[in-house]
Amino acid sequence: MNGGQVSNDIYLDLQRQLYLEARLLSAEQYDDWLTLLCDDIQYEMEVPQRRFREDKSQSRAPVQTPIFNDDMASILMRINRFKTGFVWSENPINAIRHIVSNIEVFHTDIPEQYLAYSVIEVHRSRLDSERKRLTAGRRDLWNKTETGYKLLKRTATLDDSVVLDSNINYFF
Amino acid sequence: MNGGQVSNDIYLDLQRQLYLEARLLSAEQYDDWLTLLCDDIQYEMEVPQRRFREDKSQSRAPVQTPIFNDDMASILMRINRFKTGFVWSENPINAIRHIVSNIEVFHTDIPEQYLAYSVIEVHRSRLDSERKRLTAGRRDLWNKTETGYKLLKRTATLDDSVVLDSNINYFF
Amino acid sequence: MNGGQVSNDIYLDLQRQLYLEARLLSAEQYDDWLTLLCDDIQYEMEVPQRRFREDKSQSRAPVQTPIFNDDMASILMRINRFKTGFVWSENPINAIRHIVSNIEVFHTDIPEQYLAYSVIEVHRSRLDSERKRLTAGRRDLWNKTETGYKLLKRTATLDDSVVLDSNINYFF
Amino acid sequence: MKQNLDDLIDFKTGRQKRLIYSDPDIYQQELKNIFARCWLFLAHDCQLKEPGDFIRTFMGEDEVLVVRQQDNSVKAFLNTCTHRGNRLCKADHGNSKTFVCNYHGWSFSLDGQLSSVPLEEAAYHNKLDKSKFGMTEVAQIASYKGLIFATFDKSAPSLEDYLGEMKWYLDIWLDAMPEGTELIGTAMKVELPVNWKLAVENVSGDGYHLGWAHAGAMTVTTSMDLSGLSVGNSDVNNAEAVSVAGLNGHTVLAALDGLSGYAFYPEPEIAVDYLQKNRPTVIDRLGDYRGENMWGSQINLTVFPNLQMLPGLNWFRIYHPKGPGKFEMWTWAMVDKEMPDELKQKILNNVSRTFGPAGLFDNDDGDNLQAATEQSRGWVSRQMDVYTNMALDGGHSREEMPGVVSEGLVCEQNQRYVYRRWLEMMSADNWSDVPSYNNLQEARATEAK
Amino acid sequence: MKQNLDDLIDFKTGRQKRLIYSDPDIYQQELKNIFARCWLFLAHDCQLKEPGDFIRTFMGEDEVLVVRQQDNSVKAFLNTCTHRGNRLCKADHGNSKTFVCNYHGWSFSLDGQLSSVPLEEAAYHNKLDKSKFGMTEVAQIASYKGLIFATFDKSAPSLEDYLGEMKWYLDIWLDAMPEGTELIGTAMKVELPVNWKLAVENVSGDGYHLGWAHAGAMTVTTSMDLSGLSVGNSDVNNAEAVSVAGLNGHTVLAALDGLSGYAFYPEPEIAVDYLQKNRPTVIDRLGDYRGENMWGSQINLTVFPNLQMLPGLNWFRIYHPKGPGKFEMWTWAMVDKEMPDELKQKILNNVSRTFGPAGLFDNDDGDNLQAATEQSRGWVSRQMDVYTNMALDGGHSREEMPGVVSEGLVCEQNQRYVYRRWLEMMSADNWSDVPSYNNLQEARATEAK
Amino acid sequence: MKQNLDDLIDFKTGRQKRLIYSDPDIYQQELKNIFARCWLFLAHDCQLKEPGDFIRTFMGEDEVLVVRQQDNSVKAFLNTCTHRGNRLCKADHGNSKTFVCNYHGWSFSLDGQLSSVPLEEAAYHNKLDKSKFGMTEVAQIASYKGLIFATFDKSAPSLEDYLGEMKWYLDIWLDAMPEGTELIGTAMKVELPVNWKLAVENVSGDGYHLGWAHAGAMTVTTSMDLSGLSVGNSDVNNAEAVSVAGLNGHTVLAALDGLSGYAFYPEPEIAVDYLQKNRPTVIDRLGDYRGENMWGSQINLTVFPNLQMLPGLNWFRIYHPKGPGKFEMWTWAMVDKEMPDELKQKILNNVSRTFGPAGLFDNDDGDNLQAATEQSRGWVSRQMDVYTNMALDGGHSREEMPGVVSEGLVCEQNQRYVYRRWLEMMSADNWSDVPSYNNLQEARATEAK
Ligand code: FES
Ligand code: FES
Ligand code: FES
Ligand SMILES: [Fe+3]
Ligand SMILES: [Fe+3]
Ligand SMILES: [Fe+3]
Repeated sequence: MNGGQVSNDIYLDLQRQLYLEARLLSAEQYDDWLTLLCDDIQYEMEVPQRRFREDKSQSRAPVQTPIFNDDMASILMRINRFKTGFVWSENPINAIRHIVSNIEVFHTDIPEQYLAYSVIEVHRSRLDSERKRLTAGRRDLWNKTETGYKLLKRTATLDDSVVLDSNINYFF
Repeated sequence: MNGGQVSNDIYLDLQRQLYLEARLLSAEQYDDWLTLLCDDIQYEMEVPQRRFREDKSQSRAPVQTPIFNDDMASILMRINRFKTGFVWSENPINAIRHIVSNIEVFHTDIPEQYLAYSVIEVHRSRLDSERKRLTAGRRDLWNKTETGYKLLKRTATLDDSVVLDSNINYFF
Repeated sequence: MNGGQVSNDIYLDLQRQLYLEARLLSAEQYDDWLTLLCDDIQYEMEVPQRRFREDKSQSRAPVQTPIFNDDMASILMRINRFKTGFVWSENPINAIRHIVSNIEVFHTDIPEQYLAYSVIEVHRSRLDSERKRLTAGRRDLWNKTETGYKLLKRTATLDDSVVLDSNINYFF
Repeated sequence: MKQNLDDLIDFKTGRQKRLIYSDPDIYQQELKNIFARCWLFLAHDCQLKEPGDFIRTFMGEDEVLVVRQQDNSVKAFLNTCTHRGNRLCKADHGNSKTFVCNYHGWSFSLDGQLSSVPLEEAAYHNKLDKSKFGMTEVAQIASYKGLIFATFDKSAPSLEDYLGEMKWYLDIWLDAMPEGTELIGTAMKVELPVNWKLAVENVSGDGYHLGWAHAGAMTVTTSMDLSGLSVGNSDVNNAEAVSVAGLNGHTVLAALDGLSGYAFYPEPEIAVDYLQKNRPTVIDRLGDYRGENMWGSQINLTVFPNLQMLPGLNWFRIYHPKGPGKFEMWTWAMVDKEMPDELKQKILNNVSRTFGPAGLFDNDDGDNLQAATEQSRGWVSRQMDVYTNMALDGGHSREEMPGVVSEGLVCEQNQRYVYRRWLEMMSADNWSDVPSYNNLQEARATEAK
Repeated sequence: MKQNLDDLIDFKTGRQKRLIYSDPDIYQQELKNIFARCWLFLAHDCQLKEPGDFIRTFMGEDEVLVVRQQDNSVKAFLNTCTHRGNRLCKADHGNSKTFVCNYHGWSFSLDGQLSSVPLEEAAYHNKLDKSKFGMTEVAQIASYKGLIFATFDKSAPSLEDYLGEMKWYLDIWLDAMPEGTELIGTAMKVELPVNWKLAVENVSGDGYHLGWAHAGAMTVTTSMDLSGLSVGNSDVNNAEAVSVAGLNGHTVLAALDGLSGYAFYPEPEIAVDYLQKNRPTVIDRLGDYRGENMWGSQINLTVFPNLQMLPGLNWFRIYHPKGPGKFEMWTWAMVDKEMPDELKQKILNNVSRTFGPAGLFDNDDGDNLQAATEQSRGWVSRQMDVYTNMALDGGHSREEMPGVVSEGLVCEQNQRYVYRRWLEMMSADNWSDVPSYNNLQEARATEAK
Repeated sequence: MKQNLDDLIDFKTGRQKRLIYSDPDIYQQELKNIFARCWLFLAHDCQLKEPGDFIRTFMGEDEVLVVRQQDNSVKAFLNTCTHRGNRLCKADHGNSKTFVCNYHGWSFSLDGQLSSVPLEEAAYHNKLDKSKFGMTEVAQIASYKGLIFATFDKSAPSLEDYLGEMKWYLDIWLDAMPEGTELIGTAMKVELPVNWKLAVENVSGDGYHLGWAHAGAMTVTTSMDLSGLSVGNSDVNNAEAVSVAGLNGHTVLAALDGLSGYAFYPEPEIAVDYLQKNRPTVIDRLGDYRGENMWGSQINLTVFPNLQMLPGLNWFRIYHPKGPGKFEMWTWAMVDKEMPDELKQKILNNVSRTFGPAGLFDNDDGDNLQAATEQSRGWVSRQMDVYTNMALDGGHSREEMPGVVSEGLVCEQNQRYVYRRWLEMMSADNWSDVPSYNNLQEARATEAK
């Protein structure tokens, strides 16, 4: 899948793209964010499992449980929920910061489709002195189109077998 | 204000500049840091407010309270305080780390003036096992001069309606 | 030692190199990581000391205590310990994330040898809801070779006079 | 303590004193009188398929290892070594031949026996009586139609008696289809800064919050009517639903339409097909009433103190207390084994999307429950009361179903009974002091003759 | 508890036992005997301009909502729903027509009445007596010249009596100019790992630390003399300043030069102009002594237990305890309404720059107060004493001002009186056991006739 | 409390009740009866070379400053100002002429006297009796062959008596070479979420865990035999090693081969050379038995309650409790002064590599000890027991060495004696109730005559 290093130009294009995306998400500019997604987006995060290294068997977990297993329809459902104005837990805003680092970009087998690795930390300031932080790795596929780079697939790996926030009212 | 993407060269110039600046601040090399500032620098951070989204009225907060509202004179006042050697709380040093990420750079209406977004986390190791971390977004204006890029204006947004450290004896 | 800014190409080469290295370390791909090291690698981290600024005397600490003071032999010793399969504390895996930022690269006096600064945060998800995070600055020397960039020397500065994790079963 | 306990709860007026959500001594007594005494859910049969399969879980704050035995029975042990007390198993689930302690290598067989001890001869001079150092087993373990429970109390009533009439309702999910149920995927685990009772009361009887707290989620997910509950709590139809309590602290919320379980599926079609296709079978097994009116309906089942399951929405959840103001919540998707894979996958996705860590519904509840916990702490606040005093006039027995029944999903009867049971357990010195409410069942049984 | 309480504080020698800064039981009794009994500052009139304007704040650890009423009066309520105890309002300040609970949608009008309940008929069968479920109001609320206070104790004396002779000093700021004062900007909030009393004693009487702890800040900010206080604590001139206590636990530090309030402004000119221009007005209102000697001076005003204000430096601060070793500190800039905008902005900047989260002075205090808190915890350390035994020979009455007066800003008299009041409150079973020190005031009043 | 204390520990069967690792009241009594009563290690002579050299450390949770005096004696003080209780010195170590408090500038001389007070005349009117406000000194301080100890208890026996027969073993390191020992480098400090006793018992007597818990580290480091201990705990040779206890709670583990101290050095050659070259000297000083059999062997020395040193592996460690479930562990490399620099550097590296924050061995222990701490908290778990019941038949006196001696490194005798001492200290109202075990020593002394 990893088809080698991309040119500096493409590498920097995607650095900027991922930082832009983070800023849009932190600002809850969801309509702008949607313009960065392919219509057939796959947006995925699975529940991490704490299992022995030698435990290769899937027999006890044939199915993976998703935290996110979204397509455009379900992403829109999440965004439309925010737009109802009925999501009391996000009013006032819980100041949120999407912190992106460790960006790598590689060619894939498909021309103008790029594999991008990154690490994301989401920091939230909740009521009074409560703070929350979740850390995840991301593996993206980005397509280059006439209207810019679009996210085709994101597989995020959360580093938490127990999630330490009472909601994930945001995207990674 | 945002006049579009800058060239890779300028983008990388400012990446390096912001990382250099962070390293100088972490090392308390304030005299070197001052050489990166315009004489008419505006250095600003406001107290965040936790208000309802629908509350657009300013009538109850006509004035914004600054955490920083500094010009060169007041920045020098802060630095000169450190230089007195009387700031007992910073002796021994509280090992500090300025962690910068999410750098974006755009043209502005003014030639050779650039808009730079970034995220900064300040991590401090205080006495024994006490640790502190503050997270903020930054919106900078940098001027390109014969003597390199100089910071004209910084507007930092702290993600804390309650500040979780007993002092901010440093710059963001 | 700092011989000035490198070209954008070299700067980006080393950005990618450090991010790649971080991903390999987080994935425990130690054999791959070893291919990024010079045979005469020096890998160092010292115990931080909390001393008064004016205390320049070495007379009370003539010797620095290392947390890491490794050469290739001792690095291999650490990796071979993991490979024994007897390191119970790392089975199941403590999901780990090496988060790298603030990358700067400079020429040195030696051609094709580069000085790279960076900041690293290591985030670990331990059992159930336990999380750990250590923050350090790094000062690297990288050699450019026919087989890519190789790490010659790393000096990491941990920001903790008291280490807040019960083990450091990983590399910075 | 009994005396001041009585003043904490008033069953008749539906009053509770807030300090039950924050007081550390009350919490310690909960660990002793409730979590170390009641039957607690451990695992679903399907999680332990083969001998050696294990799950690491909790009973109260005590960490427990549940293990499938060679003879296919299941045993549960404190997950700690009897030598120096190390944790024995650090994996959340898996399969093992033995449990070997990381500290000195004591090895325990699947049945908890101490099977081998390093240097037994050289160091222990063969004087260690290994039979005395097996893993510490729970006092009783039993299972009901796929659900494995255990208790730390030898004197606890049988699981059958503990569940009592609640079994009649559990069967609507556990025994509706011939092959029964299974959990799919793995647990979604979330830590919440909330007192455990506030989460339990919510699911046990609080249909009232649905239209308001979840107004946003309902707006984007609802595909059909659920007993008239409407966005903004502007309307409800209590006629076609019931709240049931008086079942040894267990409770039920149930719509009676046989369909609304899939109300929050944007595209419920394939689930509805499944219901139609299989309803005859279910009627055969459960009779007309449960088969027609209840199977397929939105139902909230609460097994006191900390297990809750929602057929229809198809989630299955347990709460592990971690202090007066903290718990861990584990949620699974549970399905009928016979369901087609496509439906199972759809259900798994929907459970995650509605009640997982990023679930559209669950993400509405956390802040409310956390705030209620926080507002029970201040010196004045902790003296204050809270109320579940809706429809105090309700609560009768009905021919067609066991227990004390009130009309509708929006009715706080169930919470009152949960707190009455809480008080009974907290006040009792032992199980013989704890009243049982299975007589109704016996009565009905007698009539039946 | 009284007995061992007495041994915690020795007024005569100025001794305090360290465990008052760390002991959890003592802290709980502080919440009960001090914070649930005293008049506590809630808000400044100017923060609640229009009906519906509200502020979310704390009384002790209890969360309170302060609301401007339709009739322009102000009410304060526990910020919690009377149904299931959810937090009612999550915004720090704003304007609302009603307060609607996020959990089930109960709606409370500005006056705290439960105005509407979703499904009142369908679910409550109209049997809920809404009049009994209004928000819980504080026991008493009153305001003094723009400052709104409340107490949880019905039997507390009136605010006027509670403030007593302190009013004579408060007026130097609150009543100096015809239009009075206003807060500008919003609160700067900082959480400190410190026992609240250590912060209060510092501002109440500790002029002594200024020249040493703040040597760095003074060096770069000082533009004129403040009663001879010099960098490095090398000198002081106590003649032209006073420490005043004996005012029901309230205290005052005051320079008498009518100018030094702006000593820590690098460019005080425009402030000084303002003083000169308006001094005649102030003399008219407050008389010669306060107008000439005190208005414009650096003054520290402490209203027991947790409100402090510094005319001149112009900051206004309250401390909210969060445990024996933690509090939240809220700081505002307070100004005279008549001040020109340029001066107001200058003051706001200077307050932030000196006593805000990144304030040059405040950033010197945190570590000292935190360390004193930490050094009261060890088993040996907590048995140790600390002392405020400076100028034990001071403290007389003066013709020109009320209270017990000692010379100078550097004099620990005030701290001793704060701790005496603390002991009186902690030892009293109710307000009738708490001594009042307003007799001096009455005496003077009688003479006046 | 005594009564229920007795049931916590059973010396005969080697049983301990788990709540001693989690109960907060027991922990508070440990601070009082053990850490505020026993002799605790403060510093090594070499850390305080010149007058004014200081170390900041802890006795229990109390923070202490250890200072080299002008007359080269050493004093130790609570690291807190006698005025308002501020921390006096914030550096971990260094050299000072005086200790000046950051809060108000009180200045203390090296001997703890309050030497100067700012504004003593202007503010204190020269009425402050400075002689009464010196730093608070420990009750007793003494040193043994380079190790400085102190106690908060005036009535504690002398350090010599406290160490008693343990001195015979300490001398194997401290007095083997003419110039004695020194610490090199600075402390490696790690905070662990562990009860302090679990760490102490481990090093005091737990040779058993070595072959299993450290199997990975042993595999990659071992260069020679250590009394037959093998990876995987598959074998041991107890003949050539001893466990020694009964020494006022102090314990010893010792191989008797004179070499195995360097077993975990991949390249021990230069260490071995050093041993050979200097053994004659050591035999002169310590006699044949200690010189031949013990010097150079792997030895674990534990001085009750919290000091441990391992000649050979050459590390030196103290534990500072921070609560029932937390401590800070400080580790140094200790060497003979006469060692060649190359060997010293090699030792420093190896100590760091094996027992530092990233140490191959230490990194195996943390999780086990943390887990044992956690598994003592649940309501059921805390009632459970743990056992050190290996070789209960051992324990005799031997001609060649003092104390109660059992065969081998793998033998839990020492832990049983540590817990017996713990119980003796916890049960005693004062030192006169604490039994001493130095009679054996006196006996031998008498014979000698
Ligand atoms: S603690 Fe388990 S083998 Fe020793
Ligand atoms: S808790 Fe507020 S409406 Fe129910
Ligand atoms: S507290 Fe040390 S001088 Fe005042
Ligand atoms: Fe809900
Ligand atoms: Fe101050
Ligand atoms: Fe070990």
